[in-house]
Amino acid sequence: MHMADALLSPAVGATMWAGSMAAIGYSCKKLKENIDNKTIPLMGIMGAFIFAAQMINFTIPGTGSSGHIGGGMILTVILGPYAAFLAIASVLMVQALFFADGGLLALGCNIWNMGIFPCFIAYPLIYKLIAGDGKNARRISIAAIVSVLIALQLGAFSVVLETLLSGKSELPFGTFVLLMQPIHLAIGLVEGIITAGIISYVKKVRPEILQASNTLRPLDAGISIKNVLVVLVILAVITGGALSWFASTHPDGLEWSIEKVTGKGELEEATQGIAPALKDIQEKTAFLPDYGFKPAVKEEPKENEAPAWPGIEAGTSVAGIVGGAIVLMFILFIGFGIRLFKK
Amino acid sequence: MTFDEKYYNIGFLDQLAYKNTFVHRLDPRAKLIVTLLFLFTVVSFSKYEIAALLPFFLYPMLLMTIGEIPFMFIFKKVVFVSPFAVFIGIFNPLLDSGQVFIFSGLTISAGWLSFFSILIKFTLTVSTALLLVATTSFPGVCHALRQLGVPSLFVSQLLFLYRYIFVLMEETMCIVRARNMRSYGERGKDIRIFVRIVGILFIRTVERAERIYYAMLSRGFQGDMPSLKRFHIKTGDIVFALSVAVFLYFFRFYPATQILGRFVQGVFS
Amino acid sequence: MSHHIVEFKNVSFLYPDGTEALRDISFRITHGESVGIIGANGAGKSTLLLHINGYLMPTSGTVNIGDLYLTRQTRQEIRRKVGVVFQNPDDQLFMPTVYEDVAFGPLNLGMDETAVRERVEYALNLVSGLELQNKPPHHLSCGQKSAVAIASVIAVEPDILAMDEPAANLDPRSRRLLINLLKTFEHSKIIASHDLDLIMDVCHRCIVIKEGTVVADGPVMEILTNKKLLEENHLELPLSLQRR
Amino acid sequence: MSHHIVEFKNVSFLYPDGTEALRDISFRITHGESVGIIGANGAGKSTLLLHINGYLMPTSGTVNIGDLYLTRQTRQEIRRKVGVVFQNPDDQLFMPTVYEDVAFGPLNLGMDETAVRERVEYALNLVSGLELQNKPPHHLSCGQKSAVAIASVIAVEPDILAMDEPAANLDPRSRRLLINLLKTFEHSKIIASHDLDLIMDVCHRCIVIKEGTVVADGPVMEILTNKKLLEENHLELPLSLQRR
Ligand SMILES: Nc1ncnc2c1ncn2[C@@H]1O[C@H](COP(=O)(O)OP(=O)(O)OP(=O)(O)O)[C@@H](O)[C@H]1O
Ligand SMILES: Nc1ncnc2c1ncn2[C@@H]1O[C@H](COP(=O)(O)OP(=O)(O)OP(=O)(O)O)[C@@H](O)[C@H]1O
Ligand SMILES: [Mg+2]
Ligand SMILES: [Mg+2]
Repeated sequence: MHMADALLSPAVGATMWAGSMAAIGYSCKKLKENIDNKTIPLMGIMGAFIFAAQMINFTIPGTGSSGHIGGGMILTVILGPYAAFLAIASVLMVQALFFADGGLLALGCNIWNMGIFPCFIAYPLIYKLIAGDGKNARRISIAAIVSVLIALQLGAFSVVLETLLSGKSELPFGTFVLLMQPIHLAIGLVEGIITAGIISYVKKVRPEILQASNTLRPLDAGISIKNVLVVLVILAVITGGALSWFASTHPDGLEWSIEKVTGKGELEEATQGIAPALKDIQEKTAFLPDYGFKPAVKEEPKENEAPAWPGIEAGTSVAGIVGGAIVLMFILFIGFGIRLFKK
Repeated sequence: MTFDEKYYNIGFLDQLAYKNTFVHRLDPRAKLIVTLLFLFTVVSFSKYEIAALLPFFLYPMLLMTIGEIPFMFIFKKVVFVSPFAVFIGIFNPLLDSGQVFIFSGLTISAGWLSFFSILIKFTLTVSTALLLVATTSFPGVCHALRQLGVPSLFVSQLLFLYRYIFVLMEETMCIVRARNMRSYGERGKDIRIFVRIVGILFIRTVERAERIYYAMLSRGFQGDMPSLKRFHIKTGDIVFALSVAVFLYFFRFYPATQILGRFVQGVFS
Repeated sequence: MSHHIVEFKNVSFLYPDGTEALRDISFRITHGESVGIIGANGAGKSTLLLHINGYLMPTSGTVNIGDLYLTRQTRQEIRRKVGVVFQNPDDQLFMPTVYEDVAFGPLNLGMDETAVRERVEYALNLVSGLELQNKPPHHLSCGQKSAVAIASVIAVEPDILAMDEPAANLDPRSRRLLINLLKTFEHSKIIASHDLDLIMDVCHRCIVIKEGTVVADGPVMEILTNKKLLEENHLELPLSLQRR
Repeated sequence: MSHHIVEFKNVSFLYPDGTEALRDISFRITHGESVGIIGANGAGKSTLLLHINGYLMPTSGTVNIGDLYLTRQTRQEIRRKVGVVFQNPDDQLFMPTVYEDVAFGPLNLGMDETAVRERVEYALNLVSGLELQNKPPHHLSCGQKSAVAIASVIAVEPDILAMDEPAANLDPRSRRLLINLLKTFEHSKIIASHDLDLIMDVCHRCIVIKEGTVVADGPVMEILTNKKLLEENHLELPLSLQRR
């Protein structure tokens, strides 16, 4: 479910970075308020644990294919939302750097999608609600499964939104949602069952670990549902506001400035290309009309779009190919040159 | 990839970071900022752009050669993580069928253009991110983050994460080996055993965290991780950062590839 | 009985990160032999053991177990013939109870419940661990864990037993029990250890490894009394041969 | 010099799950002594060491380090006096590079950067690990890790050094180097180990623990040659005293 740099526009990337960084800062501040000195090493090492656990594969029942876990919910249940959020953010960062999972720019999105939802939404709003005081094993299992499911659904939906807002992919909103949500329903079910299994195992073998996280750390108790909702609403407003500002004034983030410099704007035609009849629907359904989410409705024959594509004239593209080839050869040449020179 | 392969892979990348070349010696802050700038510049190109992206390969290429990072290693990693981008991108040619003339007789659909653009951006961003750790080391990146104002609590636990990834992965690798050895095929890999293994790992991790905490206490830990001021910005770092910035600016706003192409065409016709 | 043979021919192994852990290793262990593998830290002992049951595949050279060449196709079969006990028993006991852990291998071999029960009881009995069967592994002492780890490997009735540092962290009594246990097995045995006294007690033959190559191979007493050879390999005389 | 004294008086300790790990333990170690703690697996050695610098607080009884009684208030101070090296060096090297790790203690003592550098270099030099300083711990060998772990404790200049199983997993040469290193310290030393030969080489006095109580306490040679006592405690003669 990792978002990738290449699918992102700078605007979306930057906004999500800002949002995630703010959440990290806020969590650090909250954690500092009543920190137990043990927490710092514990967070780091738990992060490493999740990282290692994600690398073990298992056979998904009924399918024969193999999967691995995300582990966000386990961390949250053990460490409490703030510490867990930081640990998840760290894991994602290590993955971005060492495995290039997603990438650095998409890191903001990934932290948001896989950290915020389990820690600050699914945990306080769902897990805590269902699990109650954490004494009833059955309730804990149900809580784990449901909360993981919901966190993953939200995360997947968020990926869809980010991708579409970035406008690099042509996938229509509806199709994309239909692709992502059911897949993550299945993933979430498996992950939820695993999470429940691990929590109940820990509860059986070392109950004091779970108790510690239930009672000793006031962090869990400290999160009130009201606060969560307020923060969420604020964040949503800020994010939405920032995104729509970017999207409306700057067709593709920095692109507006290119238009000025090079004079080749490229996006107007996207809106023109869609038949006027559809334009109406589109303006009603898409919240960022400028971006022209291509509606899933496809009665419109494709040929209509073709002439509306004046983007690159023939001469330019040939020059591009020739120039590109030369540039690449030049770069390769430099690479080999330095290598030879060094030997 | 099997567990072993993943483990060795990350270990290798980590080893590279401890080389001693010009690139490795640059200040981590400079490299981090430059990398972020680079990424922003690359993704800021329009979705149909291809030619103008190509000059940007110069930056990873230089890092790789001067930093003595094996090309094939980075290349393989890039290929390995590509599926998601390819999966999403491949819909472009199917859905965006506007035609683009290349030259007379040859047209391709705009979707293909944007698909290739995604692939190029993907290669550029992923390889640069990998090269950042490969030439800076993870602790280096962490220290840079701290100096750039990321809360030290976050950075401290990030450093713990880095330190114990290798320890825990090795431990996990042993358990996975033990499982696989007595599994005789797929039988032993079902989900219940997975849950058990993760459960055991979890408990051992908590116990380990406890021991580590003891070790920290025994050396006077009182809640704040001490940090050494290790990096001083040198002229070399500033020159590096500025020249990359100029490079990025130039190729971002000046269609150099097109112009070069036109020029060459002109010479030949 | 050619099927109990372990033969390495010019085996080299590179870890993907470039570490050359084995270089051109050749040796042949025949049926019923018990062989000690010794060498400095990082000499390649553990890496070698991981080849014996195909966990790692040689980068070049061939490994021959019984009548099978080690390939991706044969390695499942080879794993049935070779049981490997790792250094840390904690890494090996991952099922909820001792019984289930020992039964894990036989069950995966597709045996039925009664046959499995027999196997488990036989194996646990051998290490005198029958009364532990319902305990969860994390409540066992170090020595008991080692014993169970061995039982869980014996339960699949391997023809060849390979062990990596079997006595680390055991108190002297448990170590002695382990030595006696090992002596009673009639399997082919390959034991990697820094505990030269244990090697001397259990093995008849000894292979010295240095930086991934075999530097000596011969009767255990000959090698473990060769002071010069030992010192070159970061080893020293077995403590019981060091007179005070 | 009363400040190097370690005194346990009727110390008992119960783990939260009810395990009675120490029962009524009393002993007194004076300045400059080097004491071995031996006993079966699970006898309570590690638990005892954890009391010496106050990670665990006795359930009843008193622990006296130098002129301080161990309480929640004094334990920070006591930790400066007592350096503990645990069994697994990986649990102790928690910083990203060797240098930072060894500097961790001195920095926490509030020393300035130049003084810290001096300390670190002194300590690393002592264990001949100076050239490792920029490496991350996971690139070190077993023996190197042990050495650095010791350096990081020495850098705080403790009056008393306590070690739990310092030589496990080391090859004989690294073990020998460690023994020589330990012999050169003039600190008070307390070493818990199953390696009786190491205890015999390094310590002058030996305390035998059984099920959480002291069953013998005396000169090392007296205890380590008392076959009956040793056997009752799951131990045996040091290997170098076992003639073949
Ligand atoms: N996962 C790994 N990745 C890269 N190199 C490795 C890995 N495991 C071991 N090595 C290297 O391979 C060499 C052989 O290691 P191996 O573990 O086989 O040694 P060993 O003889 O078992 O040592 P020890 O006595 O410490 O157990 C060493 O140089 C080691 O650093
Ligand atoms: N965290 C814990 N909770 C409960 N019981 C424990 C805990 N740690 C140790 N014990 C028990 O306390 C007793 C003493 O354990 P300890 O670790 O001190 O033994 P030891 O002498 O160090 O053994 P070894 O030689 O195996 O290291 C044992 O019975 C052990 O099972
Ligand atoms: Mg080994
Ligand atoms: Mg112990």
